[in-house]
Amino acid sequence: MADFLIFTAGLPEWLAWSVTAGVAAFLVLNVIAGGALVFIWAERKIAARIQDRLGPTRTGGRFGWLQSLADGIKLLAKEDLMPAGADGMLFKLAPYVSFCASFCAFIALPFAFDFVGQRLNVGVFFVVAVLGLEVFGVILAGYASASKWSLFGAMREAAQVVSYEVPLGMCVVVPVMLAGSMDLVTIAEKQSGWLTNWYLFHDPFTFVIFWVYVTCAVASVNRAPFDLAEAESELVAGFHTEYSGLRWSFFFMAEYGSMFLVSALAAILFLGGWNGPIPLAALLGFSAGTGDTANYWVRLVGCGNLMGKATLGVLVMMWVRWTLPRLRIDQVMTTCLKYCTPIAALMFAGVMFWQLLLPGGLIRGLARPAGEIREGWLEGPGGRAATLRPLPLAAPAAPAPTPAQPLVSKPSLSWVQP
Amino acid sequence: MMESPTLPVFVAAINWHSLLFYLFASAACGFAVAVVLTENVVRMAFYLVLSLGATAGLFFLAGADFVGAMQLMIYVGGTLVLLVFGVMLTAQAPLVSIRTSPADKVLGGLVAASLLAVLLQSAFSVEAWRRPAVGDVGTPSATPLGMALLGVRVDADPTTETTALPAGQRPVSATQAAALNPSTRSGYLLPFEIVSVHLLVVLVGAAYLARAKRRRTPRSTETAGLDAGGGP
Amino acid sequence: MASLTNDDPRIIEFDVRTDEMLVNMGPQHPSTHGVLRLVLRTDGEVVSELEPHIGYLHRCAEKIGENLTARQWIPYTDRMDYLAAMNMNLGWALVVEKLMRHEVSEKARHLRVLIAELGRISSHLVGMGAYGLDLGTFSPFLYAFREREKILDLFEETCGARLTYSYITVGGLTADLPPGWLEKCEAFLDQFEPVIQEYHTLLTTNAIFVKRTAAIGVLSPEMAIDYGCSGPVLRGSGVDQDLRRDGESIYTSMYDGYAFEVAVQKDGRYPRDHIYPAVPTEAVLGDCWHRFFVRMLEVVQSMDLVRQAIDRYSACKGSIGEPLKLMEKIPVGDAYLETECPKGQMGFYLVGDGSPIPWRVRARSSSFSNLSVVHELCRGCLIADVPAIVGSLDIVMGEIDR
Amino acid sequence: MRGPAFLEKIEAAFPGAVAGTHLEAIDPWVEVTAEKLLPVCRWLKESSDSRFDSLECITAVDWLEPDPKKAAKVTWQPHTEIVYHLWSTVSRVSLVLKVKLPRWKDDLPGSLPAVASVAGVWRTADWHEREVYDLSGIEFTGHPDLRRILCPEDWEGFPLRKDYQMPLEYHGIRAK
Repeated sequence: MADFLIFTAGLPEWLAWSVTAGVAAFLVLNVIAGGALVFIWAERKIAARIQDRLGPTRTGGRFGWLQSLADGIKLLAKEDLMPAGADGMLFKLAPYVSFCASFCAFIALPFAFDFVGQRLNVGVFFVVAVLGLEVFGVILAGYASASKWSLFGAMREAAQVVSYEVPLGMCVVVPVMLAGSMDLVTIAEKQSGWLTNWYLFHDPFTFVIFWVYVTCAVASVNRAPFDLAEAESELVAGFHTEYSGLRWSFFFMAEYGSMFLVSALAAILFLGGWNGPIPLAALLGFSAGTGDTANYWVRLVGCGNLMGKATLGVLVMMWVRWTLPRLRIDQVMTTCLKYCTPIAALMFAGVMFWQLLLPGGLIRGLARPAGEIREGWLEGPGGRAATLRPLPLAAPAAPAPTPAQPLVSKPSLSWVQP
Repeated sequence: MMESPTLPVFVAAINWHSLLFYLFASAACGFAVAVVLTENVVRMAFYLVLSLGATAGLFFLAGADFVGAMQLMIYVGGTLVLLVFGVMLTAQAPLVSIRTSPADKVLGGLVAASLLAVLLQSAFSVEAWRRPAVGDVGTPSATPLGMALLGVRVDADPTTETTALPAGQRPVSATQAAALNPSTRSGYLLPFEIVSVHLLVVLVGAAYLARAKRRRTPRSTETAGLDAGGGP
Repeated sequence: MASLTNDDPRIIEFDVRTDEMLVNMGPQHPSTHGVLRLVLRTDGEVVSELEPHIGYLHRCAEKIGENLTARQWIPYTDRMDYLAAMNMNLGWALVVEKLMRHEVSEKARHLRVLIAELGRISSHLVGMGAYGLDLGTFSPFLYAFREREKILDLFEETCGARLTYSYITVGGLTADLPPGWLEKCEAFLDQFEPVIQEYHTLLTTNAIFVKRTAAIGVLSPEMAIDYGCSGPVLRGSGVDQDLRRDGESIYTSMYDGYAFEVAVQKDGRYPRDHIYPAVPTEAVLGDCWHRFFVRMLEVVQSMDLVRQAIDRYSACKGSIGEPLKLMEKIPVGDAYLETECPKGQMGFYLVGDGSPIPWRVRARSSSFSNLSVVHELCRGCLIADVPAIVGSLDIVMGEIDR
Repeated sequence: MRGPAFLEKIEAAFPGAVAGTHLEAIDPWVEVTAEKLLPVCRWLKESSDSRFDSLECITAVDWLEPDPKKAAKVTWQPHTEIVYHLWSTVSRVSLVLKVKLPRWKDDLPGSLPAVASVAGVWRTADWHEREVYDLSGIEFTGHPDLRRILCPEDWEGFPLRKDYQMPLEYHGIRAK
């Protein structure tokens, strides 16, 4: 895009770059805003269906799909009040801190092979790091609204999110280990092909760790049984009791944004990202590499796949929210420390040994004679000549399904690469 | 869509790269100063968050994504959350604003100035840093970092001096050659490890000293005792 | 270095000085079932002291009772426990009839049983739904209200009102049942049976619900009796007392001939527990879970009573008789009677001086005594448990403040 | 209630405690002197064979005819009556105790009549006595914290007394 602007439109260099950056940011923002709009409407409809009623039907045509817009306008029109004892600056700033945290994470999130804001080599690590920042907005909101109840809400939320980052981190490491790189695009590409290539079905350990990931994700986003922070029966509305109008809607959008983010992450890490259950593109001979328009359509279908899976994840979260009662703060903590973390650690070890002993997957691994297992450990799964390989950081060179140009462009420090 | 910005050939009217650098650098330093100057404890903590966030931005600008993400996660996401926790719990009304008397300000200023002088002097005296960076950064990856952890001097260029190998053995791979070459082996790994172990010891000590000392009789019965007189 | 060891008596260990917060779960709090103010002294999340403040809904109905005749005071009894107004009317009507030694026709008695038990079902449905709300799940509340709406429709057909009925009055009932009402009532009961199972799966056996209620707010039988608790709160602690069987003769005579077991855990087993979910292992007798479960059993018990009442009512011939005249003279003397209302034993005390206007009227509220035990139950619990405990007592502020 | 038989037991246990009785009433009651109330209640709860372990209700009835015309025809003298309704969960029997008190302590309007508090015997009495104190103005000596429970803390007057006049305004709110 930038090259197009520089050479064809003849814009000066720096203007072209700023326009590209603006368009990219605008697109990512719309993913969240659009997502939030759809999910607000979906939440009302699903809650209604679960509770045997209709939900919004009149606003905007048959299924009340303009309900979110109506909410938005109502929120805009609300009086912008601030409690007396509140700390002005922090009170105003908190929702934006919370929103920008979940917004940043979308930069590194790939929607299809090349549809990614900024393709970070440490994509997963960056997303998990930024996800942890959202807690700042909540803490500041809780403190700044100068009421005991919001302080309680903020304390609970902070304790919960910070402690759930540990098992979340551990669950995220497993797909990274399987794919050999933290780059989200590589992880998703590794799972292309049939349904069985998804990491979810890679081995029993990853299957269990997927469910641990779901629990931790739901907890770190403060939804369903873990929504302690805004427990309306105890803390009125927790940290955003004193907020109303636009500021409150930013918290709301941050929540839906991170809900979508966490489900998209789950889709990429465990459910094969943009690879559909049946590899239609591969069967028809297309490839998702850069190139002519046909591949563009393949990537578009891939993007649809990912959005579908992520939306499915969000719908499950909503479904869980309207059926289960809320856990108490100490029960939330015990599930984290006594259940999620140990299980995640065990599964992590399990996957490691599985990867070590049966590197090519269950069938090929078992078929190899036991004696060979030891050398295999030395020479690496590729079976090539025994060279003292440096850290098994670089991915085992399993033949990449797409013959296109190598995924990770060669770093110029050429003498380092074996 | 957007490639990582490689250095353009000619210097454009605004070089985004340097502009962003100035932005992040000024943000980091500016908020650091704000931390010192402000009197409200909670705002102090929040400025610290912004300043460390800006340094994370600097790391990303320098192409070191891993270190930037690590800074975000460990510093901002970990340490500062605990710091804000502490500040929030204690910053009830009386303790929120901290007045520093002018004498302390002067003293603080002196100490800070001297430390700054030492830092500047040492920064400009290091030989290696004055030479332009070795080679083009290109697409950053975590591999050099891994190598550094293994003791390979990533910043020094090994091709300059290599010791003679034992006769008849040709270096099988560049890394093996690098590992053998004395000038590349020292690296910063050893001091790094020592510092982290030292830090661990300090933390354990602090935790032990600050452990909650339980009252002779547990609190709740004591307060109940107080009220039993008044209660039914 | 002996001084550094823990057992050195000289080292007085001080807790990190955390000052306790005085927090108001104020009158406008979403989970205090009306205008109840709880002042909590909390140390972090642990509640060390709790003091309820009531009186925000006090209208002094008793003073007004001294200026109205007995029948004119019926609407005031509706507004005490507005979720079970029928049972309140019944309590007041019975105490006046007791003082006047007035006998009501048998058909009216069966109709009174029928209406009172339907009122109990609707009150327990609200109790169950609101309790789900206190613990954070919203859907059971709407399921409960969907069923309650049907009962309210039935009541609307009998007396025209949906909440404050004034249907049962002194000396009988204001009107007989409209034609076709009994069939509708039976249709409601038939479709209500499977719904109860739905509530059990939604709440009673829900793992998180059990975790939030089992062994929370345990009330020992002695303390329950000592604090004058009654109804499901008392039976939840294992005390086998139900005024429909153990009460005064004028009240129990309405129920003689009806087959029903009291919903209480006797020697470890609830009546007819083969149909309903087993008691979870963590649940201790007298905790929130048991109080909730007793209410659920009572709903089923009331359904059986309603079916029997329908048969007996339709068996009686003739009319239900006229209620007493408005300006009926109240004889000199006093009378006190307690009836088994959904929330507990609601007592009315009437002192007459010969004129149609009573000399003194007193209403003893069940939730008033049930609430008085809350500061014992909430000592040392977490903040999130306070709504769970208050919800399990199922209090109504209108009845407490009168 | 086994009537006379039970009466003798109380009479035997506490000579002079019973000041009057009315066994033919719909709810037969026993009148006890104010001084002997606490020991009788403790005896009823702990040692009498049918343990009255549950205090159902405490009521204060203000016997005063406010308007003079009817006052002439009235047979009783103005006084206050406190009625205790007891219930035994063991033997499922009820009992009514009454205590007669002067309307004002030694007839000084403003000083409240006093009686011993039974909060020590039954814990439920704590709140019931606070309500009687709040609405009818009866002082319960020995009560843990005798405060108003239903009316606001700073409310003057006792609403349920027959001669109670509603204050004209309360904190700026017009009352009449």
